[in-house]
Amino acid sequence: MAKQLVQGNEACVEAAIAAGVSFFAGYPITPSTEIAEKMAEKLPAKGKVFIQMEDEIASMAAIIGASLTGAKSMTATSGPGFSLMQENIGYAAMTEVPVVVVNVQRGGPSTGTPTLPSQGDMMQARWGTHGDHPVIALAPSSVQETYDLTFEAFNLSEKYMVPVVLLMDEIVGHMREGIELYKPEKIIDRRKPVQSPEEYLPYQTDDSLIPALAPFGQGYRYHVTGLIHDETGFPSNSPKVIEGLVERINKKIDKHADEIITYNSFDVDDADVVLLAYGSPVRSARQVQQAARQEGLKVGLVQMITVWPFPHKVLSQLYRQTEATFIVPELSLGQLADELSKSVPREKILRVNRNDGSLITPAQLDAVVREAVR
Amino acid sequence: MSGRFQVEIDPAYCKACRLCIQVCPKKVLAQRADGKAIVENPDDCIGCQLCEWHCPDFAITIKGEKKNG
Amino acid sequence: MNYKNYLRWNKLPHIWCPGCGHGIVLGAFLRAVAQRELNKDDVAVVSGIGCSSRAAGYVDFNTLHTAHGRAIPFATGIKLSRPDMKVIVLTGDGDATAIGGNHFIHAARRNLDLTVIVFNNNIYGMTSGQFSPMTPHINFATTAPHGNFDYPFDLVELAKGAGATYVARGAAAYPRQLEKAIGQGLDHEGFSVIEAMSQCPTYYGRKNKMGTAEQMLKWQKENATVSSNPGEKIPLGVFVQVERPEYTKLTGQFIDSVSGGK
Amino acid sequence: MSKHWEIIISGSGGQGVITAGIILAAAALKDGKNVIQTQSYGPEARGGASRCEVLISEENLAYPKVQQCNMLVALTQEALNKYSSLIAPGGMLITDKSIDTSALSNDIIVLKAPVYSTVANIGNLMVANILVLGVLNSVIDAVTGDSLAAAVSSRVPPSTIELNMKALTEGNRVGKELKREVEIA
Repeated sequence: MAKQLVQGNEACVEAAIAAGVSFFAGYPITPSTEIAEKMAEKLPAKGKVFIQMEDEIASMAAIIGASLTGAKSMTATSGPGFSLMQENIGYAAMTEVPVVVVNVQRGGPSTGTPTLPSQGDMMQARWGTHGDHPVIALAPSSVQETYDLTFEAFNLSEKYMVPVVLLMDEIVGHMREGIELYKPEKIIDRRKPVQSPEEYLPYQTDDSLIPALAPFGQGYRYHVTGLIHDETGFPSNSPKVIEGLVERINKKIDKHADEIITYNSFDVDDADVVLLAYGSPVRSARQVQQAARQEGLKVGLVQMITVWPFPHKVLSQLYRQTEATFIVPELSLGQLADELSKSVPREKILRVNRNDGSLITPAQLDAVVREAVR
Repeated sequence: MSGRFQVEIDPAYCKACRLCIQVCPKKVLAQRADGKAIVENPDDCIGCQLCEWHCPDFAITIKGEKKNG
Repeated sequence: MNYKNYLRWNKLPHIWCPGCGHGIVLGAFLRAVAQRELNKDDVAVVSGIGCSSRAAGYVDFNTLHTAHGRAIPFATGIKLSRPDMKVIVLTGDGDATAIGGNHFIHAARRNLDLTVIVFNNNIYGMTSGQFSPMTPHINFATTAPHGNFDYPFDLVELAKGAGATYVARGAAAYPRQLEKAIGQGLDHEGFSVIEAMSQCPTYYGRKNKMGTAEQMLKWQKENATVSSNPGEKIPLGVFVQVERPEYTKLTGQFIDSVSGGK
Repeated sequence: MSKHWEIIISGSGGQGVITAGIILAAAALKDGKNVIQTQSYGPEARGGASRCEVLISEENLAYPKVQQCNMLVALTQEALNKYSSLIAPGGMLITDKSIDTSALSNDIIVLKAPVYSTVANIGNLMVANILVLGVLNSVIDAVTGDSLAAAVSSRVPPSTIELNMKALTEGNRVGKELKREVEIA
């Protein structure tokens, strides 16, 4: 298949359409706006719905509403808009409604630097909404990966009945590369209820811990609430129900973490130094890592594709195996490095942070790598 | 029952707010000792349904030939 | 069908206080639904947060109890995905006009076919009596202990100004009129708003020395009127009923024109 | 010529430098090269100095930004002043004849083309971006002429294809002359 020159944000749109998105609600915000623009252009031509809402809160709400009718739904935003979406991301997590939320990260806090990249939303993607809640977040480092992971985001969302965040950044969103716009091999649709409407309990689950929510308007009438609810969907204050629900919605992800988590590793088995990155810094890391290996330096790279759930198991195992020094380049003051310190001793982690709106350069990273291998 | 209408009050749902007693134009209803509504003069019911419509708790049903559905 | 068959009886009695007007409004709504013999499976009821929004749990439809102020955008997603469904929003004065004010005006502007019933008890009941954007000027609330110096919204004027194509006001004290107003809203194709005056004896009534539920209902009866010459009284009735292309219809036509009917 | 190009095309907002960069990238992709195009966003794109980066390589490209710029195109004095420091030693500059390049260091190859006078002859200043693309590619041969022509015709508004193709042809001609001059020198 001939490669086409596609911008990251456009690749996200193309993949979403190929994955079967039928509802997009959004609000324009740099640097994610091209996603809304392309959706506005392309969805109606496919017979699907695009709506520009009054704000990001409404956009999140609308995609949850649409998803409850069975539609594959998504929105796209950036920092300040992602902040506004947190309320209803929590609602989707609590009510187990699948949605895809694209966050093309820009510099913050607040309105920050609209046109410049950042990775300052990593923790927000995990803990932005209140309460103990599940979430899956994926991060592409190239335009092709943006295409691939947009499918994956829909698939994971439908499979686990959870909001999935596609954590892009301005660099990945705005750059153009040659990519293959292939048809996805595997499209996952949410489970359908096996019981009759009379016997149906929307939040009853089997060993998978994943509920089968019937689309609204198909004969299964039930209640959905953001309050703690029992299997029937109705609110409950029973300590047992509270504990059971909060544990289950989190455990349904934890239990399947090994299936969910994906990463790429390069030359790590004998590494003295392991670079750990996600998103656009992977590009710098890969250049440095390859150059170092050519020189015979034992440098490896782990590219996280799944940011949440965090691959602690993989990384702690890698640390035990190699006792390597971990170097963490990131476009924030250390959100990734801090999380890593749960599985790798703090003193074995070197941080390479950049928050001036520029991508970490290979030269900047190379200097730290050389210092570490010396 | 001698009246054309039967007033049924389900005490399990009545919250003793007295609105039905107030709106009844024929003083069909009264209060029990515990405050809940009871039917005191069933024969006087004219089937206007004001008590039913004003009952916030769906505790009252007027049966019989109704003026409205 | 008997309107009471639309209730989820296993969820009753409801959480509303004795004498609360919300049950009266809910009854009027269900009678309007029953008259139209709406199929339960074809109806979605969406609510926000607050006393009024608990109503969604008591009615036997596809029901969605959402976040504070957000019922309308959730309903927007449902309606646009399933234009064939009847989508009804049950909300309160605070839910619809404070935190949800932005969503309210934009849905009205689009003329999306939603029926929005605003249970107006002039106060935040669920959180025990703070003033809302519909608490009258110099009324009392827990967050207005010296009197509320904010000026309130007139919901009818707000809805009208924002472009709602059906706007009505009813009151718990006039349940038959309220039922008709809601019914016409259900029949109307477009964004329909029905303000339903409802008494809150526990908080609003107590804070403002309005007396018991009975006295509050009596006040409503005396101070609101269905007359076309209301004078100083609060007018009840239908204030806007106009035809304007409805949003899901427009969306559908637009999609057909762009996609060639694919 | 080097097989690894790190190109910056700069000018003032609205001159179409980003379009030019995208066209170059598309042509390179058509030739089977690895390519990355990035650009400056925001207020810059609405006036002031605007820039577009294109990396073209036979090798895999990891880092997506220019590190050692070996070709800067500057369509305005302001753009030159802003970005000339990015040119790596031995790198090239293509700019208009009217632009003052006296401040540049000696290890930069400076090519001054009659960009604006030529587009004035074509009759439309809007096609300076495509003309300079022709100049650029004739000098460095980063992409094949066929691919470049195809990319131009598929990425400009249909009503302007003829005009733009003319600009490209003129640019190619100007570029070839420039290249000859450099090689003679």
